[in-house]
Amino acid sequence: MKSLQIELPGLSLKNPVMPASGCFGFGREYSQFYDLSELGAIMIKATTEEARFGNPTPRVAETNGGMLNAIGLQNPGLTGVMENELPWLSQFDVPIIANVAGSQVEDYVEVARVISSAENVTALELNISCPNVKTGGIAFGTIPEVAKELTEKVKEVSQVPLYVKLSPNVSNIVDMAKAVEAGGADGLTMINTLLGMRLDMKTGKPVLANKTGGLSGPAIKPVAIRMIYEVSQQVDLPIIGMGGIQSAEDVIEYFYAGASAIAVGTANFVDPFVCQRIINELPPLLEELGVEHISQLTGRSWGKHESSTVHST
Amino acid sequence: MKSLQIELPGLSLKNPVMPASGCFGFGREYSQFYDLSELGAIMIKATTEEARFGNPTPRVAETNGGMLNAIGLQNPGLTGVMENELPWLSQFDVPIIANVAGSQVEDYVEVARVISSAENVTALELNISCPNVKTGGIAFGTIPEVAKELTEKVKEVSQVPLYVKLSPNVSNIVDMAKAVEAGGADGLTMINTLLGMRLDMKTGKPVLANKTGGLSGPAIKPVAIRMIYEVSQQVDLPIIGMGGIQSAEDVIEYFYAGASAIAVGTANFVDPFVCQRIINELPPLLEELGVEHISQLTGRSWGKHESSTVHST
Amino acid sequence: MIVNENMVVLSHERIAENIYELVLQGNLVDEIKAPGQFVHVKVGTGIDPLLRRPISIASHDPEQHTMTLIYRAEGKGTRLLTLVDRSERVDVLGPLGNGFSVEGQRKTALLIGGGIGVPPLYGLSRKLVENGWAVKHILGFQNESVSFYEDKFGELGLTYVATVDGSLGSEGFVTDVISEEKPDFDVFYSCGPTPMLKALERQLEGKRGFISLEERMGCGIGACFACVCHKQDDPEGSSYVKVCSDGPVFPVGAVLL
Amino acid sequence: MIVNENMVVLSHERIAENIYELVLQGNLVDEIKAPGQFVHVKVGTGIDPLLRRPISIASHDPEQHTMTLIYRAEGKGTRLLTLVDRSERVDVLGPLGNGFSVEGQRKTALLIGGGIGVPPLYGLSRKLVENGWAVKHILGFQNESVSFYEDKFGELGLTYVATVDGSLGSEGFVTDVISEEKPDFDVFYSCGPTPMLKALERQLEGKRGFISLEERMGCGIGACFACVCHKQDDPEGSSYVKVCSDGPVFPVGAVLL
Ligand SMILES: Cc1cc2nc3c(=O)[nH]c(=O)nc-3n(C[C@H](O)[C@H](O)[C@H](O)COP(=O)(O)OP(=O)(O)OC[C@H]3O[C@@H](n4cnc5c(N)ncnc54)[C@H](O)[C@@H]3O)c2cc1C
Ligand SMILES: Cc1cc2nc3c(=O)[nH]c(=O)nc-3n(C[C@H](O)[C@H](O)[C@H](O)COP(=O)(O)OP(=O)(O)OC[C@H]3O[C@@H](n4cnc5c(N)ncnc54)[C@H](O)[C@@H]3O)c2cc1C
Ligand SMILES: Cc1cc2nc3c(=O)[nH]c(=O)nc-3n(C[C@H](O)[C@H](O)[C@H](O)COP(=O)(O)O)c2cc1C
Ligand SMILES: Cc1cc2nc3c(=O)[nH]c(=O)nc-3n(C[C@H](O)[C@H](O)[C@H](O)COP(=O)(O)O)c2cc1C
Ligand code: FES
Ligand code: FES
Repeated sequence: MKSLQIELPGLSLKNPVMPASGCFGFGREYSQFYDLSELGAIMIKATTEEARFGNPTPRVAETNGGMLNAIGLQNPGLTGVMENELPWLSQFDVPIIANVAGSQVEDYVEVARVISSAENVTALELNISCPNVKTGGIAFGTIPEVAKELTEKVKEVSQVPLYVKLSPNVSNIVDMAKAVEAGGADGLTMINTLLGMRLDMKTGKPVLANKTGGLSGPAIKPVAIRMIYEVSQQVDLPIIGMGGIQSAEDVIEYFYAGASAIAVGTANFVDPFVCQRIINELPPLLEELGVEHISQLTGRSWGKHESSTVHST
Repeated sequence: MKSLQIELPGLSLKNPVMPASGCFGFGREYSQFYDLSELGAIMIKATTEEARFGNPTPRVAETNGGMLNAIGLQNPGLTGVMENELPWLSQFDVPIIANVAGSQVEDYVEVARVISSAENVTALELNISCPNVKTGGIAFGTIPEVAKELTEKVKEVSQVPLYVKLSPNVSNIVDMAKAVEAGGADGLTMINTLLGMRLDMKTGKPVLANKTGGLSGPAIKPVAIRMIYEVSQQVDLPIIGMGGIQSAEDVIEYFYAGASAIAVGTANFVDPFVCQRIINELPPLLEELGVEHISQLTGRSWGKHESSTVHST
Repeated sequence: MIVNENMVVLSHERIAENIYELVLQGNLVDEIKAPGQFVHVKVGTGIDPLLRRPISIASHDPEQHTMTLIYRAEGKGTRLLTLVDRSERVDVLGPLGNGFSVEGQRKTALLIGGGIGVPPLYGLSRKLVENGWAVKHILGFQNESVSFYEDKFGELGLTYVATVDGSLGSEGFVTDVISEEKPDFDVFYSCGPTPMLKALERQLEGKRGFISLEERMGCGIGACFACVCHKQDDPEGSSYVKVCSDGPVFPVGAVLL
Repeated sequence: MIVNENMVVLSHERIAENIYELVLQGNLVDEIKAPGQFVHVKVGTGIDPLLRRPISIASHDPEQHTMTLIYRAEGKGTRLLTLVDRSERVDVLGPLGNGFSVEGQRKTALLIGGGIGVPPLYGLSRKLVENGWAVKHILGFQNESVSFYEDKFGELGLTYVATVDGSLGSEGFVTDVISEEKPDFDVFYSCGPTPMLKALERQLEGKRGFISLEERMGCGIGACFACVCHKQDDPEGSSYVKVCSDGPVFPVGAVLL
């Protein structure tokens, strides 16, 4: 589908649709449902230096139009991902975006250095915004200076373009975006989850063992759209947008806001075929809207003209 | 209903249920549906020094599980409220909480000075968090130092206890709460709306004439619960909680989180009888839960014991 | 008095492409005061969709305690509404707003409707005829497939139809019909898209008339200030009207369109 | 293979207080491999509720392509599910997880179920009998009003019932029945609340057995890490099992409860 092909730093995308990190594991489960090569890219589960078990259960709770999660970055660790997951994924013709997480700068740097050397990892997503890890995490995602330095350090060692994933739990998202741009980021992904909580009617205690969790799903879409609208006008980096996307119409709204590609998270749990469905629904919808190429829609809400991706490739 | 009576600074509440500011006008319209004296209190629409027309329309848009509004603090101005609205409200046996707004310190101070002298205004709600006014507003709601100073200045002139309404659009809600506590606030109300946006499928432009708006409704409840949970453990002020409340169960969840009373906003638009309904549903629900008084539930999520209101009266 | 009632669905039919006619029965009908009032409909019981949908009362029958709504299935809410079956119930708040004033003097009225602005004019026309008025109608639609009620209006009085593509009646807009036919009348009543109302205001300058407006709504009863319009005599100022409670019907020239 | 199908409702009945029996027909049934597997049900079409609900396959009939789900109407989703009528369709993802292993050797099995843990044991019991096993059942319920299927289990083998208030069968828990009746068996199979499973693990120490676990789920297919449990041989470590895809059935002693 020519109308969907997009070039972003490190990413030659058949289409701008990819599963969001943590909502698709390392692809194995969803490969039962459709050929992963149909996807624009895959954002794999956050990888940390050591294997992590994550938080105690319950780890998820439902909310109105959304859900809370506190998985706690469970993952097989750098070695496990390098030796088992990435090689398995290499059977598919699809670029992998590795989500890099850690508790301190050194962790991030080490994971980025190693994982960016994997042959099918064509970009990194720096997860400075996970609300579910006690240590570190939070400062990286909320203090511009700290985010900038981490970006610089990771950029130094990364062999592939670096996207930084922004947290919505900040007073000024534009400051964060500018900071990581100054730090050398090649792109942005946004938004991560909003910090939320649900309490049990009977006990009065938090439903999640971790007490608080990250809010995702349709409920947060208006916040994500607003932030992408603000950031895309202030920074010169391509944005991969996410937050509550369920349909091709949602994708179009993200492009209007200023996104150059999008990711689908929570919706995969409701409909395992959602990414494939959206990819198929986009071309007819673009025709209806009378545009030849989806990138023409990027930033339409604030009057940006034509392909937003050129400048950034 | 003894089980619902609550004493808070400036507020002797028959019950802890009140309409949230801006979602109930000045009560006239809802008085067609039930006797306003049944309410715990009424938070009236934001009042500014001069009459304001507010933003152009469209001013509201629906989102998944919520709505966006950008009314822009339309109100008849201080004189209008003092001469027409408050006298009209005095026919009801219900305490009025006046929502005070402005663009600069002087406006806030003047409105607070005058309106706090009205005989049926028993508390003020300092609106430092309206996302829909271009000037001022934002800084007051996001910079602790600025919020503290405004609180001090308003506290000086107010003849009634002062509640400060916190914005959720901040990196650290506890810092904001502590700042206004240090500034002399008698209580907190939280949360105001999350800044959001919706774009029109056909035009690609924002649905709201103001472009961005405040997100309210069930979608934001998990964020409000989390913030009240955090703040109630860190500050010694009573909290009037709000955000997506639709039922008596929601009210209980807010008390568990740490609220001492609650306000209902958006739900009034869906069901004009919602406040009355909730007030009637609470006593049987409390019996089911086996508690004599609702205040016993305040802070149960983090293990706070018994009536939270004592210390604050 | 405004009431909130779960009204019974007596019939629910598709009468044109994406256009549905919903007949509801209940005591709410007893409260209807004038044609042009509207109701606020809650679709579904949950939070999806969250807000009520404003829909005009197309006509009502006091004896049978029934009222007819005609709506276009467009977005989330109205599309869901089409799934409601006979004998099910719909949560309705109303009647809301002030309708068209139909004073007793026997005169000639010109009713001009566009698209989903047509429905309330039907109840109005019936009322006017009942009061001894002579009525003429000009109905504008996109095309034939989305047109409805031409015949019913025809039974009440002279009825012109205009469609953008000429697939029914004359090709063009209601304003074209007026320029060509130059129908004479004492008062005009109109409901339709704002651009149409603006054009009419210019074209029928000086004529007495009433127009019904649309605005995005929150509460629908005057409390939230979502649906506010400037007045023409104070275009920049702080004076205003609320479409939901002061309107939706206003004398032509009162509101800044 | 896991499929996502809009299955047809053949029947939907209330069989006890807040307990419903839902019979669905579709090709998904052809994929069922073993008793104890479950499905992930989407209630309603919108975002309210958003997530699917995991429900065990109580039994299925390959010839008729039908399966039976038995669920308790509890919260938002299951209460909404009760409103689905005959001949309507339900969005089902499944079959999910690994069920109970029922090897061919003719032995005696003890099936122990608690509350909404009872349903999957019915399909299991039928399968065991079919394979020539002798089966005994111990069913625990809060009280008589929420009990179900005692008779059906009775037709398959000796069936003890215990209720917390003694309103049906003996008063107490399933563990009390075991201590009193000391039924002998070769393998036990259990499904129910975690506290019950814990108690059984202690009481039946050393016995071969299989238990079916419950955990809050996201995806239901092994991708989101929502339903993870520690292994007993590595209680603190990073090794784990996923209830949705590695389970919900595990050999007793494998998982840290
Ligand atoms: C006083 C009044 C009378 C009306 N009478 C009729 C009628 O008789 N028949 C008819 O078909 N339509 C009528 N409308 C328009 C009708 O309210 C909208 O078409 C409908 O609300 C759209 O909802 P949706 O679920 O289809 O769209 P969605 O896109 O799901 O709506 C999203 C939100 O925007 C609001 N909205 C969208 N379009 C409009 C609009 N044009 N006007 C006001 N709010 C809108 C909705 O109410 C909802 O809150 C009337 C509107 C008003 C204000
Ligand atoms: C493998 C498995 C098999 C199950 N089989 C059955 C069955 O056969 N019959 C039956 O009645 N119940 C069964 N359950 C429990 C059933 O999933 C819950 O009762 C149901 O999800 C509650 O949804 P709700 O809408 O009633 O409650 P809500 O409060 O609306 O649920 C909110 C969220 O919490 C989740 N949740 C709540 N309680 C549970 C629970 N006990 N286990 C897992 N998730 C929960 C829901 O799935 C939803 O995501 C099973 C659970 C699992 C994990
Ligand atoms: C269960 C779950 C696990 C997640 N894990 C990660 C993660 O490991 N790394 C990350 O950057 N984001 C993670 N996220 C956030 C998503 O990638 C995404 O940013 C967010 O959910 C918003 O998109 P959505 O509304 O489509 O889910 C996770 C989200 C969910 C629901
Ligand atoms: C239409 C509308 C107007 C509002 N106006 C005000 C206002 O004038 N002052 C204020 O402090 N909050 C205002 N709010 C915020 C509400 O008081 C409340 O804090 C917020 O809506 C969350 O509660 P809810 O989810 O129950 O609506 C407004 C909200 C809405 C929806
Ligand atoms: S819709 Fe609320 S004032 Fe008109
Ligand atoms: S529910 Fe997602 S891994 Fe088990």
